[in-house]
Amino acid sequence: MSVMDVRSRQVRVPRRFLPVAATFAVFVLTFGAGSLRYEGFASPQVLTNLFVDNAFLIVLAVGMTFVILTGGIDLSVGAVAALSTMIAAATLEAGWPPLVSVAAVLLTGTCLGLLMGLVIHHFEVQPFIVTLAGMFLARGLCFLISVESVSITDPAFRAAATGTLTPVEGVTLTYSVLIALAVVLVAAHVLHRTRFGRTVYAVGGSEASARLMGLPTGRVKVGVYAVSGFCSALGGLLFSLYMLSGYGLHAVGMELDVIAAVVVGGTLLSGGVGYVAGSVAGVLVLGTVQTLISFEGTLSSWWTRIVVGVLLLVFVVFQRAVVRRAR
Amino acid sequence: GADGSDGAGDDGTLTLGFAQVGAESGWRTANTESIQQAAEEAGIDLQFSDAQQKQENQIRSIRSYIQQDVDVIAFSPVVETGWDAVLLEAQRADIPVILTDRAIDSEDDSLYETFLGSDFVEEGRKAGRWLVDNSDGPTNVVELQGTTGAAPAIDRKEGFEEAVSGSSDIEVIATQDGDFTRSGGKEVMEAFLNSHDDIDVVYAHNDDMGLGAIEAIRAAGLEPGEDIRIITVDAVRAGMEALAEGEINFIVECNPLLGEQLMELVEQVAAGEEVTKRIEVEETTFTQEEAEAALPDRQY
Amino acid sequence: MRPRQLLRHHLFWPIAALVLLLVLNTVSNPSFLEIRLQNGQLYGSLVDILRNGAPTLLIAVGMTLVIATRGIDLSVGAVAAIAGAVACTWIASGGSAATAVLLALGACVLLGLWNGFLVSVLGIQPIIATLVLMTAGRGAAMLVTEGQIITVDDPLYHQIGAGFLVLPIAVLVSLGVLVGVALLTRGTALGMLVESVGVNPRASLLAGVRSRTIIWTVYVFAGLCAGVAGLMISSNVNAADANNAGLWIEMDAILAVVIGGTSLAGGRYSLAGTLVGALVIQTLTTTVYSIGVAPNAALVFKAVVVIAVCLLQSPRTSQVFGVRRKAGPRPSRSEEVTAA
Amino acid sequence: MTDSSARAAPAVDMRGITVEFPGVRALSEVDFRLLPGEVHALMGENGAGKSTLIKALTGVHRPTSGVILLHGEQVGFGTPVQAQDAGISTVYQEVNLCPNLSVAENILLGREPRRLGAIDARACRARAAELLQRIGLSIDPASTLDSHPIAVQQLVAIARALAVDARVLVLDEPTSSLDAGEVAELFRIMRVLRDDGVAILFVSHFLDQVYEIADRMTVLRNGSLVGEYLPTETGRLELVSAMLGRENTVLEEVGRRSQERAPASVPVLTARNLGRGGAIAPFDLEIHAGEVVGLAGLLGSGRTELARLLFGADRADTGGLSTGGRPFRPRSARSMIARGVAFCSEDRKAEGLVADLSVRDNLLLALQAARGWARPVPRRTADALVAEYIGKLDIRPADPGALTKNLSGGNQQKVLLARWLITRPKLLILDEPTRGIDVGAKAQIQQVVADLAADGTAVLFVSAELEEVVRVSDRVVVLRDRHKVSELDGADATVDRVMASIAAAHGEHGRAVAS
Ligand SMILES: Nc1ncnc2c1ncn2[C@@H]1O[C@H](COP(=O)(O)OP(=O)(O)OP(=O)(O)O)[C@@H](O)[C@H]1O
Ligand SMILES: Nc1ncnc2c1ncn2[C@@H]1O[C@H](COP(=O)(O)OP(=O)(O)OP(=O)(O)O)[C@@H](O)[C@H]1O
Ligand SMILES: [Mg+2]
Ligand SMILES: [Mg+2]
Repeated sequence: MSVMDVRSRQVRVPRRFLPVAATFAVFVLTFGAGSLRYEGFASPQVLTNLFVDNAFLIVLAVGMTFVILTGGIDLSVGAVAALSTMIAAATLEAGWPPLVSVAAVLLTGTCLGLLMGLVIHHFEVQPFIVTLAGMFLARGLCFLISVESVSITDPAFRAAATGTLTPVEGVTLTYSVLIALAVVLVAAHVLHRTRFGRTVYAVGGSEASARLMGLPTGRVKVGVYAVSGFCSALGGLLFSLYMLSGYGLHAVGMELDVIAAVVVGGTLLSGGVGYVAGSVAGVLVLGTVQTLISFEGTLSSWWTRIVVGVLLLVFVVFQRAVVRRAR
Repeated sequence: GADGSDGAGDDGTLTLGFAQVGAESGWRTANTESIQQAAEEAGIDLQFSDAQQKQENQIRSIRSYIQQDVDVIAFSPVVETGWDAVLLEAQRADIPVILTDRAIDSEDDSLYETFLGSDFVEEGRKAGRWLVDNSDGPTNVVELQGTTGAAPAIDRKEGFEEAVSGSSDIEVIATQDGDFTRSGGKEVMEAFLNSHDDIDVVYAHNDDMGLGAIEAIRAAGLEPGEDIRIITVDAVRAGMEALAEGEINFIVECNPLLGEQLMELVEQVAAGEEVTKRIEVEETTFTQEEAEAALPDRQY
Repeated sequence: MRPRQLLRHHLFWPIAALVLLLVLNTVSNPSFLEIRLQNGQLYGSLVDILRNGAPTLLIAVGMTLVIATRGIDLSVGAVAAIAGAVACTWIASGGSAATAVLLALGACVLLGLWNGFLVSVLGIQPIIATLVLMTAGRGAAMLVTEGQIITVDDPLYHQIGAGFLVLPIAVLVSLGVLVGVALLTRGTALGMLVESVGVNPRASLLAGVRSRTIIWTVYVFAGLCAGVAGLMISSNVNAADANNAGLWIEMDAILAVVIGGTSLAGGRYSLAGTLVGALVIQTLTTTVYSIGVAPNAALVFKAVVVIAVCLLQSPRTSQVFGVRRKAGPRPSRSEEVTAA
Repeated sequence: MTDSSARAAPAVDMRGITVEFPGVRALSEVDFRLLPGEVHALMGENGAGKSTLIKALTGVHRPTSGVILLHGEQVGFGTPVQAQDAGISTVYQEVNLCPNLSVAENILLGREPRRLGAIDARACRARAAELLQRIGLSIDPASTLDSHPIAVQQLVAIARALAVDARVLVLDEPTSSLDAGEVAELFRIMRVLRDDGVAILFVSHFLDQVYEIADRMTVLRNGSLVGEYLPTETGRLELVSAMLGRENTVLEEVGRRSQERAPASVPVLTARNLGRGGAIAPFDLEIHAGEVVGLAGLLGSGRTELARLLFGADRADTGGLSTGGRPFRPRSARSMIARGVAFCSEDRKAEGLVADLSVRDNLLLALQAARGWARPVPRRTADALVAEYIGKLDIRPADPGALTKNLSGGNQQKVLLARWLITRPKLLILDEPTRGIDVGAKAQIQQVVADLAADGTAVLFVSAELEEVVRVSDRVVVLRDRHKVSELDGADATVDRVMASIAAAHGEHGRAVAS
């Protein structure tokens, strides 16, 4: 009787990948539907444009994934991205070398994130509030720098922004896409192949347990906000390449888009469950919605909003259904 | 997807891709309707998208118009800067671009064919000039600004300041962001009324804030238009009605009805004609008497 | 002992912040605290703060219950816009104010039912479930008004947001709802059941609590509150602005709830805290307007105040300053660890 | 007191430890010494302060006063990380693992083998499998933790504690939901470690286990040290009276209920062909009023699953239930509660207590839920009920306003039990109701069960402790491999017979393992 035979329930498809798989399925389906409905939709360039137009969102979503995995939330990402565009534009205008300017942006973003993380962890203030205050702060700082939008005229930035790659005939993509994809790969590696990443999941699963298990929960909780801050800054830089300008009202409400993308990608807001791949899929789904609407071309302003909401709903319900069926 | 819309060109109809800012005000809605109606009348195929006040959405729409290979692209830029990359793309795809309503700030003006819209600074100046002409003695002005950082807000403020700077009597004693909305205007005005008891004139960057201010003034037991004079910009219907009733004293028009002018331009540009870089929309100003006369046949 | 207890009360710092803001206003404008009675109506800055804060307070009350069940409702702003749009469009097309109000509130109940359905029946995460309505709802409101700002001129309707019964009617309504909810939830078992669902939904379900119905109900109630708030907002300016009415009010409401000491993780809630929180938020806004903080710096100012209140309120801070005992155990952190 | 302690330098020496929580002094001036190469049992009633002492040692709580010496050096851990780094490996009382992660991840969290800075997945799998093997647990290391019952989770926590070469091993009630087989396995490992010189601190409420494994015992009472004892020199009665602070306690546990079973009354609940794929094969079961039915079986035999199906906590695939002859399908927990069935889950943390609410609210929750929100239990009645059950089950602290999460494990269990007693159900399903309950209270709870049955309540009693099941039950249902294999009645229901039934050859039910 010394060896117990405790069989676990049969696992058919790895259950934890289901939400991600479901999101990818939704993406493929919508894209397919778009291709049937609209001429010119089924081109590789339209697909590539999803990445080109959403590179910054992907980077922000990666950072947000870290935070949400620990059970936190970061409402400051949009504002920090806007601040990044502003700092980049302002410093470049002041004649800083582009690299220094980039470093300044990344440093500021990371520091802001770090600061919020420290407050959240050491003072035990709810992340929602701290990052909401962080959002006010970052937006306010934008306006302190300048209330108007500032153009980026630096040749290096312009070259990076307008430069394109043509890996295949008829498909052009920007450097931003490569950066975003690199960020995704690094993030996936960090989450699954480092102790930091494992601890992120552990904290999301049960912070009290993680602490009793002797994991450095404090460091990780602060760390994810720093990661998110860094990603917001990097996303902001990509955004400033996309727009070639800095403006305090850039990326208003983007935090909600990012959260939506992450959640549509199957990550639970309660923490502990989710993958960056899911977040990427989430961004692609939301991007497809926008593309569909542009191709439709007859929607009035209000119908645009209604359709965005309804499609979001359809995705979430579909995903729920898939995940539930599999249970 | 080039062959997709060649068909559109073949049967002679033009396709116009129009990327609207959003539907943030009655003015904007009138602007949208004017464009839609004019396109229909001119027999132009309109691909319309609404960016919900987000520049990235607008850029995305323009990209998709390039993908759809429309004949002309027009848009009202959300902000002045940051259009170079996408406009370059349009240029490479040989699609002419027309700006409406708001200008862009780019060194390379070959990126667009023409800009059709109002001169916000001039609107501010008109408001200021009227005040200078119509005030004697010390005049304390409070200013209800549009959304911080928005081009009309900046320009209308600048123009107004420029025009009143000559007069030593006129002083702007407070200025605050009222977000272009009625409730914003009302709330800010309430605060002004509580902290200043010597307000003579309200200058609001749009009608809606002015209408909100009227509510606040009335609630404070004062007579809008009499005790405190009100100057606004836009001339939407509700504003004009208030003007006719004597609650507003002066409105500078900012005309949203540029659909017809736009369609003409689209046809010219598509035909490869050379057009001037800057085309101003016809705009006027209204006093109370003029408003009464104009109201019956205002379209919006 | 007494002052120390006072210092530890969870509402001490929010109230302190409120007082400080009022002092700041009074210093910059000595007539700030003045309240005069004019035609049987109270009038003054303080009354304005109350009146402008009424919609936020009302929404925050609904939000408090939603948050207590571990949920969140992002759609309240859009629902408020819909309420205003429906009512004003109805009045503008010749309907009476009373039917307009009923119609609008009916619509809001439906929207609340919808949110509740998504959350409690389909089990969609609240933030996303309500994000759907946040996006689509504003579109629906604009659909109703066709993108126009609908101006109405109905004296009865105007009463809701701008009328007075000594105090502004909007204030009376919000406070009435607050007190009503407090009495209802604390006088019956509702409050306890709501908290229990928020703390441990699974255990509550197994204990026989109708979690689904409770969750459904709080979303309907939040929708209704948002509807009334929407009527106040539109009636205050006699117009329905579908695009801007109630924009970002959900954030203010959530902020108010959290400043008041209710945790977003669900469970115990404090309606008194929500009241204080809403007042802090509104006073902050008014302060920005009236002491003329430059619009550019206004957001920074807001951030600083919010963070300061939260930091001071944090149990960790009171441990570091003031109430320090000789190297006692650190209860706050270890409290989470279930005693074994 | 003995002087054997003087021989070796203690691995852990805690002196004058006092721990205070707001309003509560959990430990006062406690001395405790743990020697290398011994198994030292920490004994005491529920709430005596055992877990608190452990948490003070491992840096979870910082003592108000007192010093801790580890191998002769003074230490003051601020966090569990530091304690762990100093070579103290701990299994805390409540399973403290991450339910969302896999078994393997839970075992290795924070100490994964790495290559080039990255976690080496293959090495992880191998290491986890090896550790599971070591405690004799054959589950898929890649399965998520929350797919396993509490007992398995407890074993995983032990496997985790064994993953490091610690010189001090702390086990806080590791055996509370294990049955004899696993306990034997655990003890075998503990002996090996002890012989290697590891100092082991062991907490258990099972006197048999303590006498079997412990070399020394320290008794706490009400947060104070009572004394140190040697099992060889101290009788059980003496130990128990040291723990309870009363002379001549009735150690005699509740005897087998002698009355004859109520003659063929209408069953309170009848299950026909009830089953759920992958959980439990279809079974028939009748429970009569005034009867205690015990469920016996090994870990993972499906006892919990059976109980959950009866309550409607999980949905059945086949069959149905009937009460009073009227058949129905269990739809939800609520519908079963309405029929007078109550269920006390084995997982009190996740499925039982509402940790952030007060003891009072927790006690009244089920009753209130049944009445609906609009009819609050009248204040006076509520106060009386709460006071009555706090007294009856001796819940400590006896403060209705205390937050449930701050109670000791055993007291939390009592709160959960009392919640259901208050509702006066017709059928009470108790899944491991005595988990983590001290000796005195265990007898008390068994008495409560007997009293309930005498009053005509039907009870379904599930426990990992076979003796207990046999003692309290009129009838024992035996489960094996998710099948109901036999029902033992009256004189047949002895520990030996039940054991035999559990151990019977697999061939006996050929269709085994339906899933
Ligand atoms: N975080 C806390 N806050 C307040 N009181 C606490 C806290 N943790 C424990 N206590 C109290 O300290 C006392 C000792 O609890 P402890 O958990 O150490 O008991 P125990 O001996 O482990 O009991 P059991 O056998 O039931 O596990 C109890 O009265 C408990 O209520
Ligand atoms: N949610 C689940 N998903 C997958 N497998 C499960 C789940 N719940 C239980 N199991 C498996 O079902 C088996 C039976 O579990 P059950 O809890 O019924 O056992 P038990 O006889 O009550 O034993 P215990 O003494 O552990 O309570 C366990 O081996 C477990 O691995
Ligand atoms: Mg304990
Ligand atoms: Mg079990």
